[in-house]
Amino acid sequence: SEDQAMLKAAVERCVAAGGDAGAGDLGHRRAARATAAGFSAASWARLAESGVLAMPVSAAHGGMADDRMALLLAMEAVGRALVPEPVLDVAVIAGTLLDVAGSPAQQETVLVPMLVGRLMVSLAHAERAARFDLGHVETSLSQRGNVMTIDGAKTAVMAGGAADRFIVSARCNAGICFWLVRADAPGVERRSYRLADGSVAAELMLRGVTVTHADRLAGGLDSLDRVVAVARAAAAAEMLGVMTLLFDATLDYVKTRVQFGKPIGSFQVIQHRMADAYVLVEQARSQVVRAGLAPSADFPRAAAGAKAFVAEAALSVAHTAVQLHGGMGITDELVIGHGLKRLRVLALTFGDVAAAIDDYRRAA
Amino acid sequence: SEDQAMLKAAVERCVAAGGDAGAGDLGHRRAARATAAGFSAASWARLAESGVLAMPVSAAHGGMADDRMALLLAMEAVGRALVPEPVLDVAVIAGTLLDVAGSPAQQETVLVPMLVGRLMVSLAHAERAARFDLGHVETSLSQRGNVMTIDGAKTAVMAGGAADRFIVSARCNAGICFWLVRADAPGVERRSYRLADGSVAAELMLRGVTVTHADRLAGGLDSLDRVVAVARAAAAAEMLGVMTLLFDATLDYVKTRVQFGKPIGSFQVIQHRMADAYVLVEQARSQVVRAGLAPSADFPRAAAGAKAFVAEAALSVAHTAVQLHGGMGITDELVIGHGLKRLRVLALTFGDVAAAIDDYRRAA
Amino acid sequence: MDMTLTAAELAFRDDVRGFLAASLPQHLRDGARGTPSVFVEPDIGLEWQRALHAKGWLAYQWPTDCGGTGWTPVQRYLFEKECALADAPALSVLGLKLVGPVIARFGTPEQKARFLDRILTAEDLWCQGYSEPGAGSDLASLKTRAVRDGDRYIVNGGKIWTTHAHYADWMFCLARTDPDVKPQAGISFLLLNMRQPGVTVRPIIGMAGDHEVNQVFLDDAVALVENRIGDEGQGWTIAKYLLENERGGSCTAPSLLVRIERLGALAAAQSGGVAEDAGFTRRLARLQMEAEALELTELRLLGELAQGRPPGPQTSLIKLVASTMMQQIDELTLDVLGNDGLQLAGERPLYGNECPEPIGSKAAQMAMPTYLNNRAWTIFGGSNEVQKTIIARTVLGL
Amino acid sequence: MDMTLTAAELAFRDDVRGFLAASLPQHLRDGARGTPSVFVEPDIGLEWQRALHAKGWLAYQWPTDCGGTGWTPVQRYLFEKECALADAPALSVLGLKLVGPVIARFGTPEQKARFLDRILTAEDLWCQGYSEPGAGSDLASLKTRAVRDGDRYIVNGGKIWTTHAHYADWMFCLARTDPDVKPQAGISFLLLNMRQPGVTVRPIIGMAGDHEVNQVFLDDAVALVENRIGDEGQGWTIAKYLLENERGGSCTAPSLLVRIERLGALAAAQSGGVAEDAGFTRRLARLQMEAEALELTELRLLGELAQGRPPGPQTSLIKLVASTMMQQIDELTLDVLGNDGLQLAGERPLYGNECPEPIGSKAAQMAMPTYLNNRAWTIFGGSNEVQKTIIARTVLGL
Repeated sequence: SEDQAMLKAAVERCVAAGGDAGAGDLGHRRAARATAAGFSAASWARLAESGVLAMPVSAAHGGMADDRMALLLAMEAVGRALVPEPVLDVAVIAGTLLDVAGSPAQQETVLVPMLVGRLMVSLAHAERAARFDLGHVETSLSQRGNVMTIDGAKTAVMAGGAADRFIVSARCNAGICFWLVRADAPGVERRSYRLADGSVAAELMLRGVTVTHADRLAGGLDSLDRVVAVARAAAAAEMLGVMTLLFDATLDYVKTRVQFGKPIGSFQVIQHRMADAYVLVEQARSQVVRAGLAPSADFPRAAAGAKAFVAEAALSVAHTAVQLHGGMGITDELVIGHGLKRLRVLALTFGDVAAAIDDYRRAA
Repeated sequence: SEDQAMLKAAVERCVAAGGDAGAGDLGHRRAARATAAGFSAASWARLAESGVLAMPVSAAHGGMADDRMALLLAMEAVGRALVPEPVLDVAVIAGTLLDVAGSPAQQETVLVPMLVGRLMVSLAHAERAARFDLGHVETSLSQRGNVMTIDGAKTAVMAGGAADRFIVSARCNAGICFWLVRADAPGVERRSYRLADGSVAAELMLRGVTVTHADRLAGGLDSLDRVVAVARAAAAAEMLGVMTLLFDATLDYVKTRVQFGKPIGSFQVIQHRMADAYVLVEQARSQVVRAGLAPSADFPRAAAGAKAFVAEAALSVAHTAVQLHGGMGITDELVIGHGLKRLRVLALTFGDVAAAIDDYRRAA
Repeated sequence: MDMTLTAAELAFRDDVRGFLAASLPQHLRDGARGTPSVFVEPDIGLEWQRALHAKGWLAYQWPTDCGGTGWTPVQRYLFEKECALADAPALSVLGLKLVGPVIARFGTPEQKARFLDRILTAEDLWCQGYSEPGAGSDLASLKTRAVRDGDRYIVNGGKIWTTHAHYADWMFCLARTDPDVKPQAGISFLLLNMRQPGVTVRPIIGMAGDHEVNQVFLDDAVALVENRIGDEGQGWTIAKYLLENERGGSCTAPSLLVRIERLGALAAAQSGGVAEDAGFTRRLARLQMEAEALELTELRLLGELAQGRPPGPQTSLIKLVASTMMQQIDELTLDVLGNDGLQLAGERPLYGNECPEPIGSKAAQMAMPTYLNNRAWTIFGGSNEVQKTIIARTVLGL
Repeated sequence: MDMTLTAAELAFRDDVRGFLAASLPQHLRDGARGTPSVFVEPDIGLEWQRALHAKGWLAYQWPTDCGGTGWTPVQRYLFEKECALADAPALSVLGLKLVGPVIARFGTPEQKARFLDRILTAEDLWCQGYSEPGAGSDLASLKTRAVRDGDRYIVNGGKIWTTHAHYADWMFCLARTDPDVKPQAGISFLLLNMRQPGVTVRPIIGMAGDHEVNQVFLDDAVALVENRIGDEGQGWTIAKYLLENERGGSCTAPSLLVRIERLGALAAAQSGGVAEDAGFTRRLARLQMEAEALELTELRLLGELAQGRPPGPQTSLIKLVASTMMQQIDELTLDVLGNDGLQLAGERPLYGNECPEPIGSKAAQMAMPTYLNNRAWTIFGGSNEVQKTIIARTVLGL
């Protein structure tokens, strides 16, 4: 729709203001990655001002959660610009979870500050023993008298290096619940580490971390399903953006790079390989549109399918982009390598391709 | 070795005498397939005289079972000539089973006549409910007084259309045993049907078929393992022969077929596709050699691996051959289609690719 | 994509379902399921065509002023999806989808009056004379000559891969009317009566044993000048229009999705746990994801057509994906069926009383001939290699 | 392929095992496992090279009269297999495998005396000056000029993708000594001292953050005529010999098989049942079958080498299969590791005291940088596209 087009343009302007990787300007990305947090606070503030961070949440909090297609268009723009800021991990994932499962007080004190960029929140759910089983949580809550404490270990806490708050999943009598935990709370040991895309994730050791009833999110594991669906669709859209960036860059390159006396794009093998990549881009776009159009009941399945399909298609196109760029493709100097590394991280959003395919299948 | 080269040449002469499909002469194949049996009795007799049928069995019966490489070379020649006669199903499979598990009397009255081409024997082991689980046999033997009868149903009895005797697997107290059953025995209902390669297989309904102790093979299910290994290696070798036939025919074709003013083999995409096919042929040959060289203990695993690998490689090359031959490739007029159809049948020898891979894995 | 349907579209879909339930007899459904090819034999094909013509739905790919239904792209999509679900026999594309639209677009009023209605009534069956022994993918090099002789052309040469030439009353063909200009420029689009001495048809039997295509020899065959479509030398333009039409404007995803769904059911009906094997389930899921993507890609293209844009090179993408997927489904079907999938009956047709009892299941009996015949999908109508080159040149500008 | 070993070969294998057990210290094994590339840093590489030299096993790829071991192909194969099993650091191919054999084959007695021994003693480290910014796969178009000036050449131009140029004392390079003949004919093979003002090295950082390759600027750099290998204009012939040597004559299968075996163990160590997933187990089994086939393909080729035939275009097959498989193993490793596989530490080296504590496992820490660096396998040393063209032209005659 027209609003969506305008919105996309707005997002593009906003993300471009932070250096347009799409135009091959990696300066912003490099500078952002060089920081301890792995992203630029200034750009994060700009994203907050532009309303991008609020897009995933409901209108009550200034968002447009009902217009799923708008979010996917925005995430595509985020991917196409190789935005280093944690839009997916913080705004989409933590934002949606707080929006659907947070208490009014939590939304007031945590979500709202997060949306304006004053507070960083990360979901701490994954555990190594779970692999990609979202229902497998060994971190547990124990109660002595009226003191509640959380013990356990979390891994792959995305954007966790700069988080002020964690949303920690823990097993209790009621099942699996989510708890807001301050990063500086006693008993929280954070170990930050770099991921392939230069972002900073964290592992958490939780030893007798005290929480109160006020820290508990209203919604339980079931509310995670909604988050997973939105996150997978958003990840698929961001991957689509990265994929089109790499495809276009490669198309330009093969038209200009001369070997054996002519542009390599005039070689039939290169032409057919680009045609194959083009087909993947078009098909991936259709999958993202499907996820955008799917009725709520079918959305989790559509999102799982879109994420699995786009992840495989995008990685295939990225490998083609590296190969056709030759030596330049394997350096850190082009968007190609940065895009490939970002895709690797996005492809594991709430499970790998096999996990998404199995969810897609079972939901059918 | 030199003997092996001589032997291979002998087999080639012998099979070529029945019309050399390798040279594109499908006359013999067509004529043979037109018969009710699906093969030429004259060629079968010639194969018997030349000693090809005896190759799989032990020296005691005039064979050379110890020289596995010789058998594989011969089977490669059989494949390359697209021999329509059931060398694999009768000589290799039934022959090996009778050789390793048959009683002296059975070898005298059944194996020897079979080797000289006077008697056709087929293994009736597969059952639909088993899929490819070789240990799954529902056909059962029951005993009343001293009368033993077999009841059950068999499918995919290869070359079963012309069989005079069946080797029927049946479950009894002792486990799974093999029994020699006359095709014209009361209670045996044979339904013949054509397979993709034009051969004639059969389904059997067995209703109270009477057998005696003299009909029972000495060896049980364990003796089938040896047969399976030899059959898989032999099938891999025959597939290699078919594969090289199709590859060479396609290489000739792309050098001579002119489109857009030049031989299609001068187009880079065709060149690279042929290079890919060449790699598959060379790798497939290495797998067959491995199976030939493997020490006995490792042979079942090597044979499973060779068969799985060659089956996938050969079908890939066959699809390339069809595609590059264009319209001609999908007709019944070239060796291409005949080769593809033969490969489809060979690829399921004692299980499909997945079954062979799983056996290969578990044997590791 | 029920997700996108309006109330009116849902109502239309129910109309179609109702009509199919009432007017598509079981023996036609059996005939369709017993046909290992996209081309059905006239015995079942024409009966179904007449039923659709009576309903007024036959010419849905034609402009309204030639008897078209004026359906929206979504309606065409829904119609074809419901037909696939109901096992309706495929309509012969030769007259309805290939030459019909060409006559409607380029034909004179006389030609329209002379030919179009007889296509709908099936009084005329058609075949396509494009490929020649020396000119497969390379159409521009065709050798068949048409020499002007008063109000007629004398045509010499030959055509190959001519589907259903053994049934056809007419052939639309490309012939060289001017050997002295550059290849594409000297070609004209002629309608040629098959019922004449100068035309000889030789059957070509396919790998599966089916007689579907032929070689056609033209020795002093006659085509009337009044049956030339467009001007002399305009043949190449018309041929390209026809090829893009052939590739575009109808939906391949629905039938792919139907096949994928049935393959899942077929696997569940097999012993040995193939339906639970992760190797199988993920291959099937990947096919379904790809087909669902194609469904939307096709709807996006139909949307453009609705806005009056010609099919164009985009259709190469659909041809490429659909033909590749079709073959992947065929192969996966064989893998699922195991030994039963090896059967290949020699009898034809594989429906009616002459059809032999299948081994295991009807699906098993159809799997191998379908797989073998469908190898043609990536070859005819422009091979995959040609499609990729079209995409690279015209879409990507390489 | 223990299956084919004679008693003598088994004894030799035990010798090698004994030597590795005694002379390959743990810190070198750790260094090798902590190197996400085929090129190891000199700190560990040279220590191992000296140990092998002391044992007399270093020059096993050289002719005996130049210090070669005279091993049979099977011995070379066994040696490399045992080294791979023991995590021995990879030997730098630049001196030992690339320029060494060239000097041994084409060099003058003076040149052999001057350079060969210092390669073995590691007094001289080498780099390769083939590719140029404008000439990657298309070597013949190289622009670097060498102008004769008395007993020296003045070299101007530049090279790129120059591995370990930042460590090298010498560069063997291709330069155009005659611009007036057809491209291949005007090229000479020069040895150029890196320690001179005319040579400038610019680091190029790879996707994974490793500094392995460089761009080298040559501004009036000097190469002595006495350090030209072969005649003027013979450079192309020598370059081809070197490239075929690079691709052939050593075994890639052993290290592939070691990686595949370890990947199976790694999967078994993961939670979540990936090791039992049919999708994983069959992918791994297929890789193993392919590697076992490659092992025999390599032995077949080594057998031909032993009979004195040159490596030839057959080596393109091995390069093609091995590089593709290496990348498939990298990708499957990432799939197995899940989230742990996403870590990419910025610190280098990934061994010793500066190496950060890995997340999950050491294998997980190495997986991503290895995957990223190994994308170069299908690009450098002749891209896969170039290898396929070589096979098509020279092996298949297309």
